[in-house]
Amino acid sequence: MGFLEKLGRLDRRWIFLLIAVSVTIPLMLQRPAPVKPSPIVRNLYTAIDALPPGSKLLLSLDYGPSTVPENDPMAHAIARHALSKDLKLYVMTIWATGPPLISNLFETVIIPGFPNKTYGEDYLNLGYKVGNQGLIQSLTSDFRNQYTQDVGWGDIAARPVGQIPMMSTIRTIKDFDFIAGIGSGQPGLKEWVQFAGDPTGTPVGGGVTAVEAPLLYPYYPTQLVGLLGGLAGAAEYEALLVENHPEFGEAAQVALIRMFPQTVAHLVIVSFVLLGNISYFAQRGRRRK
Amino acid sequence: MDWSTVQLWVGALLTLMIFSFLYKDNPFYKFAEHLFVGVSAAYWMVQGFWQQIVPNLLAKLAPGSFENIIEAARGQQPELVYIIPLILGLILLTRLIPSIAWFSRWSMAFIIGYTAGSNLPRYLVSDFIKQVEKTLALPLVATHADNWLQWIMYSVSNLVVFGGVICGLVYFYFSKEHTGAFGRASRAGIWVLMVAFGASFGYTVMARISLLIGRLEFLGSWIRSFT
Amino acid sequence: MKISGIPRAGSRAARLVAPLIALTCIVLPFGPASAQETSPEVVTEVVVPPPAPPTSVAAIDAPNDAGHALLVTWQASPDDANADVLAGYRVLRSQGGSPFEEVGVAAPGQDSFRDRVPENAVRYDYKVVSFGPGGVGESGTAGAEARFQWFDKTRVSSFVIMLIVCGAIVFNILRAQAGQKMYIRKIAGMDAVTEAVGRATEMGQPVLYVAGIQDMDNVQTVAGLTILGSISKLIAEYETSLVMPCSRSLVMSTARETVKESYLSAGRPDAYREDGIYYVTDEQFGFVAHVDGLMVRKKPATCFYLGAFFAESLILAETGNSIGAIQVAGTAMPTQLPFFVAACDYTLIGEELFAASAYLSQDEKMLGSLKGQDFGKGVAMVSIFVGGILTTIEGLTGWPVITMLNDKIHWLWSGG
Amino acid sequence: MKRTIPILITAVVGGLLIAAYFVPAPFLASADRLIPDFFNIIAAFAFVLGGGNLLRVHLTKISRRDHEWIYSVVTVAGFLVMLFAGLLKLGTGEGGAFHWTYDLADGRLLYDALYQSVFTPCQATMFSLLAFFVASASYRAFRAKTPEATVLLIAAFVILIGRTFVGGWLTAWIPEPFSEYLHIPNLSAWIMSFPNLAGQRTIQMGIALGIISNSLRLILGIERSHLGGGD
Repeated sequence: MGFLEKLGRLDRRWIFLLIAVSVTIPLMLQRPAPVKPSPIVRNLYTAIDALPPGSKLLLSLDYGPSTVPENDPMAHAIARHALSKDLKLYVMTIWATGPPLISNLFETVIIPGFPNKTYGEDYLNLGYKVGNQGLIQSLTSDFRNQYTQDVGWGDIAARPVGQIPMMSTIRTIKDFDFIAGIGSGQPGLKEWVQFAGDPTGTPVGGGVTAVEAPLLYPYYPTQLVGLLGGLAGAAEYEALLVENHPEFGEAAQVALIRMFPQTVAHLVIVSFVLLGNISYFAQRGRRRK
Repeated sequence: MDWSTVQLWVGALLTLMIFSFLYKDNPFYKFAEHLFVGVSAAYWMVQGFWQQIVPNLLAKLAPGSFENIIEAARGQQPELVYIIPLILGLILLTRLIPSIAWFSRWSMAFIIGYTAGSNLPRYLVSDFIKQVEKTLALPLVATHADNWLQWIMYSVSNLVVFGGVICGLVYFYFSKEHTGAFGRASRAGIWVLMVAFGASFGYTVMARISLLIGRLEFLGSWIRSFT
Repeated sequence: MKISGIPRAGSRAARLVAPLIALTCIVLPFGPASAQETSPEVVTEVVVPPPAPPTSVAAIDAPNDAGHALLVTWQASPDDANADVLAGYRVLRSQGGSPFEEVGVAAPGQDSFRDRVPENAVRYDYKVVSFGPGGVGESGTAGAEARFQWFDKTRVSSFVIMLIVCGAIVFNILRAQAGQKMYIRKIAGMDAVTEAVGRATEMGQPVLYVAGIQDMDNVQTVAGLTILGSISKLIAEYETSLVMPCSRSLVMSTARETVKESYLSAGRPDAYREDGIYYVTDEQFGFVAHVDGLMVRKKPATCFYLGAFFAESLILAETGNSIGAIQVAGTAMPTQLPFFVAACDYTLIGEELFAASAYLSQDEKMLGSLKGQDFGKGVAMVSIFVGGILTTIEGLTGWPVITMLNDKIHWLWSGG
Repeated sequence: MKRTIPILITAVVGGLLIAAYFVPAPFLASADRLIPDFFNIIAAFAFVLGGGNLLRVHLTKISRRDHEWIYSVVTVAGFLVMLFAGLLKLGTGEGGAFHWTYDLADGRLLYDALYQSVFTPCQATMFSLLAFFVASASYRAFRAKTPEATVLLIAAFVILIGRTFVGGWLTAWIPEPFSEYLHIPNLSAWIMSFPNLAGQRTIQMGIALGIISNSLRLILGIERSHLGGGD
């Protein structure tokens, strides 16, 4: 059996091993990758950047721990951006797995990065509510019927919405100036477009895992302002953010650093596809003889 | 050893147990799998109880009894309309009693009605009508461009979408035989679908690698904790 | 007259910078009033005139809704653009002669406000007051009653399309019922079902069926279970066994009903084993961990994945491939289709999943509804074709006739 | 009773929801608001069926001392511990007092601690297995066997390279103005925005029609295998 033929029947466990190695080694180097922002990411950045101070941004973290490596950098970058522009940040989730992500966002981004912002005046935790797209649908007619109180955070207890300054002007989803959905499946950004953006005209943008991204392109740019597709999208947003706010430093470059092993792994997979085809054509050629 | 160290160790060991499946099925994987199934099934049951049954059913029917647990129930009047889901929910449980199990179909029928009725208009508008609108608004040749190359690219891009959507729809046409010109259009439609699949594939690879990076970062923090 | 929430004279608040007030007023409507009460003696330093009031205030019932909302409109104050003088508008409401109370604040430049009211068919009166550092300007009053509308006029065009598509489906179902023969093109994946089930019988291994990981509120799950109806009949006839782990309790109970009925109609009710269809966990990856383990241990000869799938598609399909099973997949999740296409033997793409049950059962009514679906596709194709040509001509020539025609097509597909 | 009434219920509920989309009358608006709520509540009741079934399957295995019954003990133990920790909202320390008012995601609950230490790593690791499977699948399955497969392969290839900085390096030599389209990152963006869009849009439209017709069949009672037998 020739080398190429052996290659064709390679035990897939060798492939597994090679993938593990090609991610581990570059990861240990901790270097940010050079990234150039694409228009679809730039659009989202500009849209949020153009909101006047005091505008209300609804950020929904609709993902679970499994996609944290991709989704967290997006949510964190958008939250950082919003607070640095003095926007009001309303954080919620329609995934049951979301609440710990919100706490994590507060702990790792807002508290250390924005010590002069106040809970309840500048940012708010609306927590998780059951209902999937039905919940979004009901928010278009009445927000307060669903969110009768916030969730609080850490030692800050939950309060009825009537006592929260940030909630005084919120009646329906139309009262938000921007909806940013960070999602990894259903319900997610697509449902925000279908059930909130389309019926009310409120601008919707956000980020999704790379898998979901192609699904959302048809909505761009009319129904969806901009889109962060996977880790690369997050890295591009971070690049824009760091370019305009160098003071954020390394804490805001998580995705940029992860893009390096990512690239190496892509190249390894690309060479697998190439090798697979070479061995296939070689074998076919031999059979023809 | 403090609690966070325990968590880190449990997490890291379970991670390694599951990764061991890549080599082959083994007792460690079986252990992790069975533990995960049990814990996650209970996780979702608890979510259903505390996030759904308590606030959205019990607290709506008897707000007074739950105002100490659910802040929002304080001072509310009972909403008797919520007897309907209570009854439908109980009817569903008749499935446990074989002689009257057919009764549970009433609840299923309600759910199917909800599924059909809420999906129909929304898919119609967002995924059919709006997609047609966006396609028919494209001019087939660019009406303005800065230079000839841009003009060609604009026109080609629009033609690709225009032709791609029409041919793709032909592929999904069920009630006509795919032969002749119709068959050729259908074949072109498959090509367009294949490009879309390829693009999805490329994007997905990216996402999957990102997940592995996240997991390896976790194992890295575990290993660093040794020192 | 005392109006709550509005500073009476243009003096004390003026020491603050105007934009700051504007911000405070928007966030805390009652802020300036309370500031006034707590600090009564402040010396005026800058004299700013009060803003001119808005004019032509009108209230109408908000259109296309279930009532409970009124639309208050006004003509902006002449000082609207001058941020030093005008900070915004307060909208005040009164019912049946009660004192006016503030219901909302609008920013400068806005000329309408949508107010939710407690009762339909009750008259509410409104006035709009411009405010700024120099004081307030009060408009005249206007009133209206909220009503609900019998039709949401913004959705007429969607309604028309719905009538066309659903009408075509119902019409073709009726035609099929009347005996009209319906043609359906080949769906390769469904042709292979018999062979796939037969193979499981030969090898004496079970058939694995997964109806996706979504609940019954997803139409794909329902489609997956409908196909299960036909396939399980075949399984009953071939006397092989079915394993169906479910990730939702409701899916489990529906699947049991479906399969039991299929075994009954295949004449083998005694062979039906309820335990073959069981619940695992709602958790996506807990479910996958179980199904993966199941596959390598029980080695099913045939695997069906028909329903809504997410990331698990490739884990299932790759594991199935490694044990050498025949795999038939179908989903309407476009992101997962490439993996099913790559790793499975047959894949139903998108709409084919919904057509499959009609194809398998060859039920005339179901085939009729497919024909109706195709009519919808035809309408879409013609519209795209005509619209594309009209848009092109319009862009090149600008002829008004073309613009008018194009506008008509655009209205029809506006999704309104 | 067994089939007619369910078909009627489906028709009424489905009809109400469709009507509510076009007619903003108050009672329809409340139906539109309440019915999704009702679904969620009923689905929560269904957990009793699912959880009961899970327990039955594994307890049977244990009592029969089936093959590998010991793993069923693991499932049952994990299930019961998590269930009681969550339903009773037990705390991690202080003797396991009941904390009725705590949010389920509160770190002081045993439920959340188990979630963080067992659920999360298992979920994330299962998910990350995909990185390996996607590599082996590309090696084995993405081969240019047919023209269609070749098209798929090329699109995937361009996107894969285009989403990294390497794509930029490889095609940096292409001169203006061609680089605006042929530069690999730009080319991959073009594929996403045009051919991919056409493909996705077609699939979306087809699915929408499929869902419309399926829903209509359900509402009209033509598709009814989910109801089982009887009259």
